[in-house]
Amino acid sequence: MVKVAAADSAFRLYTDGLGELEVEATSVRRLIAALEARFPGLGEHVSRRMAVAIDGEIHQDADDAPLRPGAEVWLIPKIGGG
Amino acid sequence: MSHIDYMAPASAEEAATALAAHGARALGGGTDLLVQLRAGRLPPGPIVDLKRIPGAIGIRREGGGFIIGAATPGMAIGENEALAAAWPGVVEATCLIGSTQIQGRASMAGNLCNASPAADSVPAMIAARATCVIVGPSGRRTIPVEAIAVGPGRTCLEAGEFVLEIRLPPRPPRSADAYLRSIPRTEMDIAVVGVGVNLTLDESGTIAEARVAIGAVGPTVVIAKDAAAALVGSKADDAALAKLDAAARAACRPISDKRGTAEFRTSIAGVLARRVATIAYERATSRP
Amino acid sequence: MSRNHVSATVNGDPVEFLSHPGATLLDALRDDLGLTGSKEGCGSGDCGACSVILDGRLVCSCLVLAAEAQGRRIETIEGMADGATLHPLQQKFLEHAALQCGFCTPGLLVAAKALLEVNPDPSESETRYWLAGNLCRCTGYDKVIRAVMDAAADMRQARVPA
Amino acid sequence: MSDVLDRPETAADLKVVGTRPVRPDGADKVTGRATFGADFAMPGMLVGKIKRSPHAHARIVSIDTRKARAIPGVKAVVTAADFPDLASEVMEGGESASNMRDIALNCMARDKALYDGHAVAAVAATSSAAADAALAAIEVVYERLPHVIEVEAAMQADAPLLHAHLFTAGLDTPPAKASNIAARNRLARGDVDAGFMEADAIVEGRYVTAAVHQGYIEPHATVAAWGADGQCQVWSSSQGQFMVRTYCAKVLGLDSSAIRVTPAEIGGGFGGKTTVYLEPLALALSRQAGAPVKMVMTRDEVFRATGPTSGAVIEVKLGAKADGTLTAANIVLKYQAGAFPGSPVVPGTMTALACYDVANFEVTGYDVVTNSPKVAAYRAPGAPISAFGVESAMDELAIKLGMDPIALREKNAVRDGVKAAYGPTFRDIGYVETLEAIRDHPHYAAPLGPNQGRGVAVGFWFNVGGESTAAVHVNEDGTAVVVTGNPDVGGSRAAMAMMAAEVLGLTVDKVRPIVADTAAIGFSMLTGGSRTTFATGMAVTQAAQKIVADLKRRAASVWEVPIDGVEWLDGSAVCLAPGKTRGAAMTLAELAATSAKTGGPISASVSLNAQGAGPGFAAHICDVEVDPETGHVTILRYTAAQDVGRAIHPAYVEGQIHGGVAQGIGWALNEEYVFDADGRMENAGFLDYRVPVASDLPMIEAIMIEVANPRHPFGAKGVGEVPIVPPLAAVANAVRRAIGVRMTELPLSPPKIRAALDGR
Repeated sequence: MVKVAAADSAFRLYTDGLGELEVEATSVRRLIAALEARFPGLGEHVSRRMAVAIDGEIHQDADDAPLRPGAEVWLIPKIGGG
Repeated sequence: MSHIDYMAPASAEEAATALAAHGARALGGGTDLLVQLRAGRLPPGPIVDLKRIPGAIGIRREGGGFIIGAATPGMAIGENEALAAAWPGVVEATCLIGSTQIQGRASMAGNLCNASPAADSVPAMIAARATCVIVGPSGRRTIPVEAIAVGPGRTCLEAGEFVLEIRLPPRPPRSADAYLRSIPRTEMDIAVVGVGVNLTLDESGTIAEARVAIGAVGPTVVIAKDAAAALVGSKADDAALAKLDAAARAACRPISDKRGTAEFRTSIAGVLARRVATIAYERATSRP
Repeated sequence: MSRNHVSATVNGDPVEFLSHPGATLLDALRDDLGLTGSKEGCGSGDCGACSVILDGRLVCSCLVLAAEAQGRRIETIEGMADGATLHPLQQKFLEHAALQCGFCTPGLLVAAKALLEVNPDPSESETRYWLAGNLCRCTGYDKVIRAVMDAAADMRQARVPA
Repeated sequence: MSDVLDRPETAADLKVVGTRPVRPDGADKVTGRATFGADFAMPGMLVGKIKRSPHAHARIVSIDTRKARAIPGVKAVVTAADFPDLASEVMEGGESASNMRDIALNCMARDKALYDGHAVAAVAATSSAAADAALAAIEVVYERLPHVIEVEAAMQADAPLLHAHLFTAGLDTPPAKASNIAARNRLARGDVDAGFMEADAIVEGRYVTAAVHQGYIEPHATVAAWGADGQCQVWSSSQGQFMVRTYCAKVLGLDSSAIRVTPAEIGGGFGGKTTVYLEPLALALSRQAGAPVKMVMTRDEVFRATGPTSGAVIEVKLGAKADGTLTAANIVLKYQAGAFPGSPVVPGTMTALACYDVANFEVTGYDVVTNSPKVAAYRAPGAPISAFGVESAMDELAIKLGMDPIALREKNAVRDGVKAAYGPTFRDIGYVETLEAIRDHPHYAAPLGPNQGRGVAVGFWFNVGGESTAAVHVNEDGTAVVVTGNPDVGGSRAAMAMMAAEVLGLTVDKVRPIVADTAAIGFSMLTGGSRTTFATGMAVTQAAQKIVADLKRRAASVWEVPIDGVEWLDGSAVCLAPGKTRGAAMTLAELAATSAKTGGPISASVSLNAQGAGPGFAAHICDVEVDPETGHVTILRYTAAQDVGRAIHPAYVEGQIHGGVAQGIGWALNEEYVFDADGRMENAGFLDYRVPVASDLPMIEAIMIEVANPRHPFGAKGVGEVPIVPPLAAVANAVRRAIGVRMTELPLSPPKIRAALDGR
């Protein structure tokens, strides 16, 4: 199990207002699939628009990134820059 | 900037003939003209370069005064020690026009004939009672500097006429001038307000004669007679400066635009008038 | 719509070109003479990227008509180094990391050279005001000013003519 | 990634990283030889120019190009009809999501012109004069529409609508009516009302920033050639040649393989060159004309039709206990997006409280379309704007509580283990160190004179990694070439060469770094977001490490010892294995000279998607003097401390800090877009759009704090974005302390300050 949370309001539009979830996943890819299965459209949204912060470290488009049990996973909008 | 013919006549008379052609423009330093042509603010037309006319570039003395060729760049004006000693306000105003690069080209006559109410050198020249020699198809005439601009971007020059030289009168004893402007940055801006003051003291150090000219507070440079009167008879003391401040503000008829509000321009005109008068007074007292 | 034949001296070499009506000296340098070191950042004399020295005076070449160059002496960034030997200002710009993107650099160097020709020992304030017509958006001017003053110090030491 | 170093070297081990060599492209740039966008030419090249809308908002009724086409020398005229009408498609083109339909419509208006300067047609001709004549001869019939530019006016229900089918995203219930509010986003934690109940002091303010331009000195420029076989070449100045390729392919409906983009030297970008304006038009013109087309923007066009970043309104309410502990924050951000959705309000909301550990907060952001040029990224996009509001409010709070402003920030500072306002838990951050650095700096204790004030502000940026490719080739003489796909905006070639030299054991002058075209190196995201030294540097380092592994293998085979019996030391393979070759060494040059006998050329390439860019923090001190009569602000002294991870080339890190601070000061004091009543930009030039000049600024002291980033082989963090975040408020806070009046609207131009003084 990993704890998945998002501070951004867009996430909650898919989750009936839930800001935190527990998901069984060992990688970002599986996390996205699990989110999609539970809240149709959310996995796609996360895949396209969100970065995944795993234990405080921001990953963008990193589907292979492993998730240790109990990892803190935050979904945040993708970051660009100047 | 297409369809422009260029010519560089070798005499003032040839230049006058060339400038009589429809749409012809006189080129001195070109720092306003080229920008306006490029921006399409002026219709294309023949360009008559004045710089090859004898005397168009250079400063010479005559009868105690100075004759400054129309295309003399600001940098050369700043380098002339005698001119800077006699007319520090005119020189500092001229040297404030644009960057070092602009100073390498821009002239007092160009600054004058561009007829911007914000031109830096013009209030200083008007305060100094400078005149200019105009050459045209019907000969030469000399008029005060303040007669040139008749509105923003408009001059009294007739077709074929151009300013050949600017004349500064001899500097009397106990007399000096100064110029200050307000700009948002420290350099590279057009004056939001500019004030030129020229003072002559009597032997007791009392101001006997004063002239105050304010730029960018009306369609043309404003000659603030009441402001000058506030100084006359004083030693530029606080009371006189307060009267000057109020009179300078009262003389302003500014607009609000992208460079400053009318309110700001008016209040700054008073502040600068005080500061400029103080500088001019200090300069005058240090001159025997 | 006539074209003017112009003969001038650029970096000590005689050049000739036909100036297009309305063309600026900057256009002539870049398009006719292939000297693209002078840059156009604004075309209105406000950025200094096109700085050249014209008969000893620092000017914006975007505000000079090409036709005006007839018989004049022009110095550009391309003439600043002596063959493969960089001018002390160029060397100091490199040592001080006084450039980031490098676009304003030729204009700044030409302007700084003109400064040191008239003032071999400029103060920081004099340097800043002299170079106020050369916009740089990358460096905040800090290292540029240091490089110019350091080059001036070295040149005074070595008595290198600017 | 098995052969990859994943721990930072300790500083003592490093021979090249951390030194200040002359940059490899330096000589070309000080002699005028470097080729920027407008310096490139091709035989037979035409001049391309753009006709732009003079109206802020207008329906395009018709465009008649017949007269223009008839002008001698005119070879091509294009309008939106010459481009595919794209469907809405959000894609990851460069870095963050972009809607390709919007990018295409921004390049060339279709149906409606949405801002003054919006392109409506383009021409190519044999001369500039013919192109000008053609522009004048194109007849466009407009039906003018009411326009709206100010952000709060655009949010009103009765505001003129830019897009009839734009419905606010992010609302709890989908809206029934179209609006200029493209999206609302919200970050929240805890119980804000309860937090304010706990507070002993509350400050509230409404802050306003003006739209400002990135202000790069080099105008956009490109040369495009469409070959008779459909193969296209583009030379252009941008922050990413692959971005240009992707966007051109999409806008023109081409295969990426049909387009080869060669990056010119880039004369500044700061985020403003992360999209396309000219390249698709030049390609379309070239296709029609059958000749190469060069397009170079004028400065007027740069201001009217590219950049800027958002003008914004920031509402801030902060609550704190008497000891300074923040209890609650409520922040509303309203950002102009320009003509199409996509302001940087999302990063604005995420960064607003990133420096603070606060239990209860709500940050709401609105992305609002307006009749002004579509905003482009600008250095830490969105962050300086929200920081201006929050850091001004923090200063007010410090005054209200009678606390030192640095102490107030230290009291509430995020540290390792603290959950960021935007979610994740911070680690390996150096924020408190930056606060300590300015607190203990002599600047902070230096006396101030009359009319002088000292301001403090802090800032944050995430920094990003992303996709990069690098190749390292060892030459036959033992020197090396480093190839990357990232344009060098501020000296990154030097950093790339240094990292490769460090790993290979070469001196930096033996490594030549090259920025390659899109056909010569693998995909790389654009140079932006402070990612190049981090992400592309990681690729370079890993490629060099692959080379070292290969060299060790080759040496081992020569010595006939196991690979683990060979070490790489100072540019040589050294045999540590027992036997007669023990202690033998082979230099890189020796190995290179005999490479044919050991397997052929020595070369390695690494493509990666770098993760774990460490966030950046900065703390700034600014001293000002205000002329109480004229309202002029003089910046007297400036000190900027920043956590940089590890400075690869410290001089260029300092340069990034200097440049960001200078841009922030310009934003604070004088820069702004000014529109007239018709919505036309009034100050589209460097005369009246006032970027700082040399005489406006003091020396800027840059203090580099090095808290290494464990995810980068040398500990680097991005450094370019953060320094622009604090200055807006640092200047405003200094002005507040100088004059006793809180200035809430940027820029702090003399008329505004004088008016505030008059009202004091």
